[in-house]
Amino acid sequence: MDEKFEPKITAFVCNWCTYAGADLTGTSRIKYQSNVRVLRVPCTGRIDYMMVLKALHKGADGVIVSGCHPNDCHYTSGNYHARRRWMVFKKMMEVMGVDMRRITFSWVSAAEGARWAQLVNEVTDQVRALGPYAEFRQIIGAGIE
Amino acid sequence: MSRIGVFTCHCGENIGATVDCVKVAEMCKDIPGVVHSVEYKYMCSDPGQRQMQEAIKEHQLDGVVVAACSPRMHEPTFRRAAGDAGINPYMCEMANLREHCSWVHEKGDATTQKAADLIRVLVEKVKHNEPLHPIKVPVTRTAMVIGGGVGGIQVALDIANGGHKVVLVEKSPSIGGHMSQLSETFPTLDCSQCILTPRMVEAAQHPNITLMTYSEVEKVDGFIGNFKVTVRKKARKLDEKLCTGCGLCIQKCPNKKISDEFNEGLGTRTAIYVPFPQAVPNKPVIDLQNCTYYKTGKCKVCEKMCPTNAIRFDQEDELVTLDIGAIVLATGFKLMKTDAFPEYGYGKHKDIIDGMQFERLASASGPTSGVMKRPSDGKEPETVVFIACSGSRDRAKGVPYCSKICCMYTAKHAMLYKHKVHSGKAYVFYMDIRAAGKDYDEFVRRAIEEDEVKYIRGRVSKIYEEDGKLIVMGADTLMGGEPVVIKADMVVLATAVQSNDRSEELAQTLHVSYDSYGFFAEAHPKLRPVETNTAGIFLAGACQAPRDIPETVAQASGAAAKVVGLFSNDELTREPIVAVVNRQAAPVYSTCVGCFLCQGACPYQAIEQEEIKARSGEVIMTLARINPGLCQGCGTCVATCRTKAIDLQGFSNEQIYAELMTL
Amino acid sequence: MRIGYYPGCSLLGSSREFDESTRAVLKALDVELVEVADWNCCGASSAHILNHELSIALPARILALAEQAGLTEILAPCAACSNRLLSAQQELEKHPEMLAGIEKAIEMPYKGTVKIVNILEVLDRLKDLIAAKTVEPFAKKVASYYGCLLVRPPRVVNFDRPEDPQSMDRMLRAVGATPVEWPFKTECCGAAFSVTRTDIVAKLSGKLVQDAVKRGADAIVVACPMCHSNLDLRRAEINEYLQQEYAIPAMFITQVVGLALGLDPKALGLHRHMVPVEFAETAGVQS
Amino acid sequence: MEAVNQRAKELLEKGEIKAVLGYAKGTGHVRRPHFARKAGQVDQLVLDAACLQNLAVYVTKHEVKKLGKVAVIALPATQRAILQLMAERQLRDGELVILAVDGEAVKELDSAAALEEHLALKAQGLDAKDKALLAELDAMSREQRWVYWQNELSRCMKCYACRNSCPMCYCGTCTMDCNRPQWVPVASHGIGNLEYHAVRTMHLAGRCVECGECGRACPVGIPVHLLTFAAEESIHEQFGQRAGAKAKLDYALSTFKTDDKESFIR
Amino acid sequence: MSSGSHHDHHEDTLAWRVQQATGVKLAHCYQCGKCAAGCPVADQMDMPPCQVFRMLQYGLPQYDKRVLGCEGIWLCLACETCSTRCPQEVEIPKIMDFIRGEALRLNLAHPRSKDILAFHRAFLDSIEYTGRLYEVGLVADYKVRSRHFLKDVMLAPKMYIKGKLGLLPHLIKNRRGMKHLFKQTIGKG
Repeated sequence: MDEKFEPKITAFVCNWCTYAGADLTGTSRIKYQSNVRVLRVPCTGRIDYMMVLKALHKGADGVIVSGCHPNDCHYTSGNYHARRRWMVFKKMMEVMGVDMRRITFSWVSAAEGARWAQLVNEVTDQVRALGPYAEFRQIIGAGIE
Repeated sequence: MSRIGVFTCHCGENIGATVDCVKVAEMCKDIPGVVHSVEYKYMCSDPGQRQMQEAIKEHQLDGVVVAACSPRMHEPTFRRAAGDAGINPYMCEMANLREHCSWVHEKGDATTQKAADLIRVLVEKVKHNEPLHPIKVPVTRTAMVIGGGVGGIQVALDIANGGHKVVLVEKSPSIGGHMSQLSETFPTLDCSQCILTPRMVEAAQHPNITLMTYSEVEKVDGFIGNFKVTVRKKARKLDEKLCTGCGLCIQKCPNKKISDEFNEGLGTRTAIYVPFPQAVPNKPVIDLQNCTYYKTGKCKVCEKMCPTNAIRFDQEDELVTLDIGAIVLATGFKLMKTDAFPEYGYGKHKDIIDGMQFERLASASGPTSGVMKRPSDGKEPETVVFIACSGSRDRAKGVPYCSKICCMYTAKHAMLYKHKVHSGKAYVFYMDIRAAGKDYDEFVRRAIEEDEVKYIRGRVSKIYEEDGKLIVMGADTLMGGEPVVIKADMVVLATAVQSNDRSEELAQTLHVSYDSYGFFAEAHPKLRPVETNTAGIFLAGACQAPRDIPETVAQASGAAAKVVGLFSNDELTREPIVAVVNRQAAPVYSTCVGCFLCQGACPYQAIEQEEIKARSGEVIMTLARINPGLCQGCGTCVATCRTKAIDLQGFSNEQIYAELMTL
Repeated sequence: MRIGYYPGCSLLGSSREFDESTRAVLKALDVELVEVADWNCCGASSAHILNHELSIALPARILALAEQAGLTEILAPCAACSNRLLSAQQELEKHPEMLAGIEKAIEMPYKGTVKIVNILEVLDRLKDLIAAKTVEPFAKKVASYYGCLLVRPPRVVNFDRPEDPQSMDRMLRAVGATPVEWPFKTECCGAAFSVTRTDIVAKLSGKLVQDAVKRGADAIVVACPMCHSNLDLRRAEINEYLQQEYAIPAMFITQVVGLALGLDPKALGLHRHMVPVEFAETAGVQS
Repeated sequence: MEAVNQRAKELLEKGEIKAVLGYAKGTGHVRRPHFARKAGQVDQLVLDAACLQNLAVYVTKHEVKKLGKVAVIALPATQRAILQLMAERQLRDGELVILAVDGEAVKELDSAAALEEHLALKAQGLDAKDKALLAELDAMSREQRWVYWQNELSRCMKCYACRNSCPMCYCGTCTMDCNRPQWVPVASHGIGNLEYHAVRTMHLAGRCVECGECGRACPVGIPVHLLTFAAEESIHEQFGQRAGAKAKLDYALSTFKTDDKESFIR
Repeated sequence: MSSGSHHDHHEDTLAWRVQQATGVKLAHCYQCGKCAAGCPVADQMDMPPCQVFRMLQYGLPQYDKRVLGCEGIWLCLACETCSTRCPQEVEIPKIMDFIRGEALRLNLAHPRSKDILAFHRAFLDSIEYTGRLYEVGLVADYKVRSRHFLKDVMLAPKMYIKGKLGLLPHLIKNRRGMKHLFKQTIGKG
C-alpha cells in the first residue's frame, strides 16, 4: 500500500496573492504534482483554524496555508492577523502532539508562479515520504459519523 | 433540493488536451443536486454563454458552476451572463480547470479526476450560496480638502472646476502653506509668491469653494460618500464680515516684538496680525498668547482703532458639522529644527539656520528684504556652508529616509547666495546628489560649474564657534576621508522633512493608516498612490512622503480626479462580499456577545457598536455591527469571532464547510 | 548617605589627589564611603584592546565583590573605571551565555545588581547641601572638561547629554564659579597615549589648554584622572608643542567643591599638581 | 478575613450591594461558592487555602446580574478574570464591588482602571508547579505528547465542565452548540475530543487568566488547563501580552506587530 | 538571516570575522565620512576609519591585508566620538578593537604599533601579578619592552616628590584568584 500511497493535500489560499500566483504557474505552464486541492478565500485573515482541522479530519495528509507576503496584503493587515493566529495555533498543535510537518504555512505572491509549483512539489514529496497520517486516521476512524 | 448546472469548457485545447472534458461532464452528472452537465469548446464565447443561459431557463437551474479558466479571469463574465438569464449572479461559481489543473499537470486519469474534484467542491459551495445584491451607497457631492498649501489649493480648484462643492480647511490664518514662504523655486528660479498668489486668490473667489481658515478638523464620522465632519473654527476675535483688511489695527498694536512664524523667527510681528501681506483671506487674527489685553486685561487699542468695529474680544471657537462625500488630506510637512543637532550646538548658534529660514533671508519680502545678512549681527556672510542630509538618512536621529527635496533646494540656496554675494564662498557638504527630475541635474551642475559652488562629499561631524566664525569640521570622502575644516560666517542645515505636528492624531481621527514616521499611508504604493485604505479619503503632497512642488501638484490633480470620479454618480455600487453580524429574534438578538474582540482585527475600522434597546429605551445589549460602506470583505473578523456570529457573504462558513466536506 | 567606593588604580598613584579630595569632600557632606574589599584593576583600555573576555572578567570581579559586601551602588570616580564597569555590566546583561565562563574565571557568583555611579552623579544629588555649605564661593571662570568616557558612548553610560553636557557646569555654578562657553567639553585629550604617543597627547591636550585660556578660563575642571594627568603631568610637553608657557591649572571637580566648602587645600591634594594652583591660597580658605 | 467580612456586612447593611459572593464550607475540605444576601449570613463566609474556585464565572451570569450590585471576594485569579471580563465589555465599571484579597491584604476596587493598577503591582504568570508540568510536556517527544493527550482525552465525555467552570466562557451561544455548520462533532470520540479541546484552547488563547479552574472541574481528571496555559504562556513570550492585565482590550489575536517572528513560514 | 555583500560569507575574509565577532554590520556604513570628520587623530592616520570600513566592505584579501597592516587602527583612542555621531549607529571602536586583535594574531601589526602594544602588555602583566596597576613597575616594564629607556626620565622624580609614584606595588590579597582569572580568559587563547 505504501508504494501506491498518494497523499491528499488541501491548500487554503488567499485570492489576491497565492491564488493569483497559482494562476501564474498555470499561465507559465510550470508543471507540478496534482495531489493538491485548492480552496480560495479572500484573505488569509479569513482562514479559520477549524478549516485546517477539518481538512485533516477529512483525511488530508498535508495542508498548505498560503497568502500574501507581509506588507503586501490586499487588505493591508489580514495576513498579519493570520500570522499571529498561526503562531498560536502551531504552538497549540505542537503541545497536543500533532505532527506539524504536515501543515505548511507559506507566503506566495501573485508574481511567484514558480514558487507555488515548488512549494506544492516540496510539500507533496515531504508528505508522501511521511506516509499516510496514521495517527490522525486512527482517531478519525473512531469518529466516523 | 438544488438544481445545479455544470458547464465544462475545453478552452480549445487548453483544457481539452489534458483533461478528458467529456468524461468530466459525465462524472458531474452523478453529483447530487446536479441536474444538467455539459461540455463545450469555448464557454466564454457568445454561443457558449448563450448555451448556459438557455440551460438555466430550460432546466430551471438555481445555481451554476462554470468549469473553465480562473475566476480571476472570467467570473464577472459568467456572473453577468447568469444574471441576464434570470438567476442571481452570485449563484454562479467557477472551477479553475485551466490555470490550476490542465496547464500544470500532465494528461492522465489523475488530472481528469482532479478536474472533477474541483468541480465537486464548487457544486457543494453553490448549494450553499445565497443570492446577494450589490450594495448601494448614496454620495454627498461635497469634498473637503484638509490643508491649504499648494497641494490643497490645487485639489480644491480641480474639484471645484469639475463642478462640485469643496470646503478647504486650513489651520493657520491664511492659505498658502510653505510655498508662500519660499523665495524662488527650483529648477527655474521663478518667484514662488508670483506663481502661488494668483492661485490663492482664485481659490478664495471660486463660487464652488468655501474657505475655512484658522480651522481644524475635530471629528470625522461616517464612511465614503457620507462623512460627517466636525470642524473647529478657531476664534479670530474678529467679525470677518465687517473687517475690510485695512490693517489699521496692526499698525497701532503696541505689542510689536513677537517672533514671526512666517519669517521662521527671523522677524517680528504684532499681536493682532496677518501672517504675510498677500494672505488670503486678508483678515487679521489676535494671538491670544501674546495679546496684552488677554494677558493683563487692559489695552484694546485695536478695538478702538478699528473703523468698522470688527474686533470681537468675546468671540468663541465655533464647531461646524458638515456633510461631506470625500476627503482629501493635504496637510504637508514640517522641517526638523536646528535644535535637534547636538553636534551642531543644539540650535544655540544664531548663524546656524535651517533651509526655510534661508528662504526668508533670500526672499525679497523677507525680514532683510532679500539682502544677505546673517541673523547674529546682520553682517553679510563671506563664507556660507550648506549641509545636505541634515538629519535625513540618519537612523540615529530617527529619520532613515531621504527627504528628497534638500539636494535641489540646497543647490538653489547656494546659487541664490552666490547671486547675491558675488565674492562669497559657498560650500555644500553632501552624501549623494539626488537630482532626478526634469532639468534637475542640469540645475545642480549649473550651481557647481557656473556659480562655482564647492561641493564636498562628506558629512559634518561638529560645528563650534570661535572668534565670531563657525568652525565646520567635515571630511572629504573623495580624498580618502581627509578632514576638512571650514571657517564659515553662516551655516544652512537642509534639515529633514518630517510629518506635520499632530499628523498621527489626525490620521486616527480619520481612521487612515500612517507609517512609523507619521506620514499617511497610501492604499497601494504603486497602483493606488493617492488613495488611503479608508474608502473616500485621498492624499496629496508631502503629508504622504517628502515631495517637491511639481509632484505635489500632480498628485493633487490625481486626487481631485479620484474625487470627481466618485462624484460622477448619485450612488456608489459595491460588491456585496462583506461581513455581517447575525441578528436573531428576541431574547437572543444575536449570537454576538458584544466582546468586540473583532474590532481590533478589522483593517478598516468597519466594526461599530449597535445598541439593542427595549421599548422603554433601556439598552439591553450592545452588539457588533459591520458598516457595509467601510467593510472590504477580507473576513479577518469572521475567523476571530468565537461564536461564529460574523459571517462573510460569498465565503460563508456554510459554503466553506460544504467545500471541505467534499474532500 | 552610605555608598560603595571603587577608587581604581590611578587614584592610588598618579591621581592621588582625586582620591584624597573625593574622600575629603564626601566626608564633609556626611557621606560614608565603603571601599570594595580587595578590589582589582578594571583592566582599563589595555584589557579592552587585548582580550574581550578579560576586559569583562576584571570589572565583573569588582562588581561581584561589591555584591558580596551587600552594596547596591558603587561610586567609581575615575571615568575610565566607571566606563569599563558599565560596559562589562551591560555586556553580561546582553550576553547571558558569557556568564558561566566569567563566573568560573572570577570564582564568584555574579548577579549584576550593583548600580555604578560617577562622581558628578553623586555630587549632583548633594547639590543643595553643597550650595548650603559653601563658605568660600569659587568665584573663578572655569572651563568644565568632561572628556570622552563620562558621556560616551551614550548607550553605555547613559549620563547627561553626549554633546555640550551640563551636569558639571551646574555643579560649578552651585559653588559660585562661572563656566565659560567653550566647545571642547568632550573633545578627547589623548587619553591612554600619555606614555606611548606623548606627541599626540601634546597636540590634543594642547588644543584644549589653548582654547580654555583664550576663552578666559582661570582653571580647567575635570572629573577624570586620565584627562587630569594629560593636562597636568604632560603640561611640559604641551607647552613645548605650543611653544608657549601655559600656566592654567587643571583641577578635579572635587577639589573645586572642596575649596568652596572651606576644606584645607592640602587635604584636597592641591600641592600634588605639576601645574601649581596659584590662586588656591587666595581663593581657598585660610587653613 | 475579619476585615473582608466586616466590610461586606457594612455594604449589605447600607444597602449598597445586594449580595456578597464568597466561599462557604462544603463537605469535608471542599469550599463552595456562596452568596450572602443578608448581613447575618456573612459570617458563613470563609477564606482559607482551600478556597480555590474562580468566582468570576458567576458574575456574568444573567441570574447574578439580575440581583443588582454584588460584592465579590476576589482572589488574584478572580481579579484577573474580572479585569479581562471588563476589557471584553462583559462587566462595567461600578457594576461590582471587588474585595481584592491578596494574602492578608484587602483592597476595595470598583473599576477596571483601579483593578489594572492593582494587578500591575503583582507578579503574574504561572506558579512553579504548573511551570514544571508544562516543562515536562515540553520535554516529551512529539509522538509521546500525542500519545499522552490521546490517552488523557480518551476519558473525555464532553460533559463541558471545563467550559462551564471557565469565567471566560461566557458566550450565550457556544460554538460547540452551533450546527450550521457543525464545525465540531457533538459526539465524544477521538477526533471530536481533539477538535473540541483544540477549539477551546484557541478560544482562550490570549484570554486565559490561568486560574486552572477547567482542570479542577474535570470530573475525569484530564489536565485540560495545561493546554490553555501553554497557549497563554506562549502568547506572553512571543507578544508580551497577558490576559487580565489591561483595562483596555489588548487581545493578542486582534493585534499584531509587523515584525512578529515568522521563521516557521516558508 | 545574513545578507550584505556576497563576499561577507567567506569565512576567510576579515569582514566575515569582524561581523561574527562584533555583530556590527559593515554594510551599514554608507561612507559619509562623519567619523573621519570628527576623529581627533584622523589627520595622523594613514587610513581614517571610513576608509578602513570601505576596504573591509570589499572582502578582498589584498584590502584586508592593508587594513590589518595600517597604523591608523593603532591610533584609535576609543574616544567614541565617531560612534556617538555616526548616523548609521555603527560601533566603530568595537571594530577597531577586533581588527587590532586580528593584526596581532596574524602577525601583521604595523611596526609603530609595537610601543602601544608594549604598553598594554606591560599594563596587563602588572595587574596579573599584583591585582592592581603598579605604575612604577608599568613604566619600567614598558621601557624594557619598548626599549625607550630614556622616555620620561625627567618626569618620574617630579612625580615622586609630589607623592604620585609609590615605589612599592599595591598587592591585593587574592593574588591566586587574579592569576586564575587571567588563565581562564586571556590565557585560553
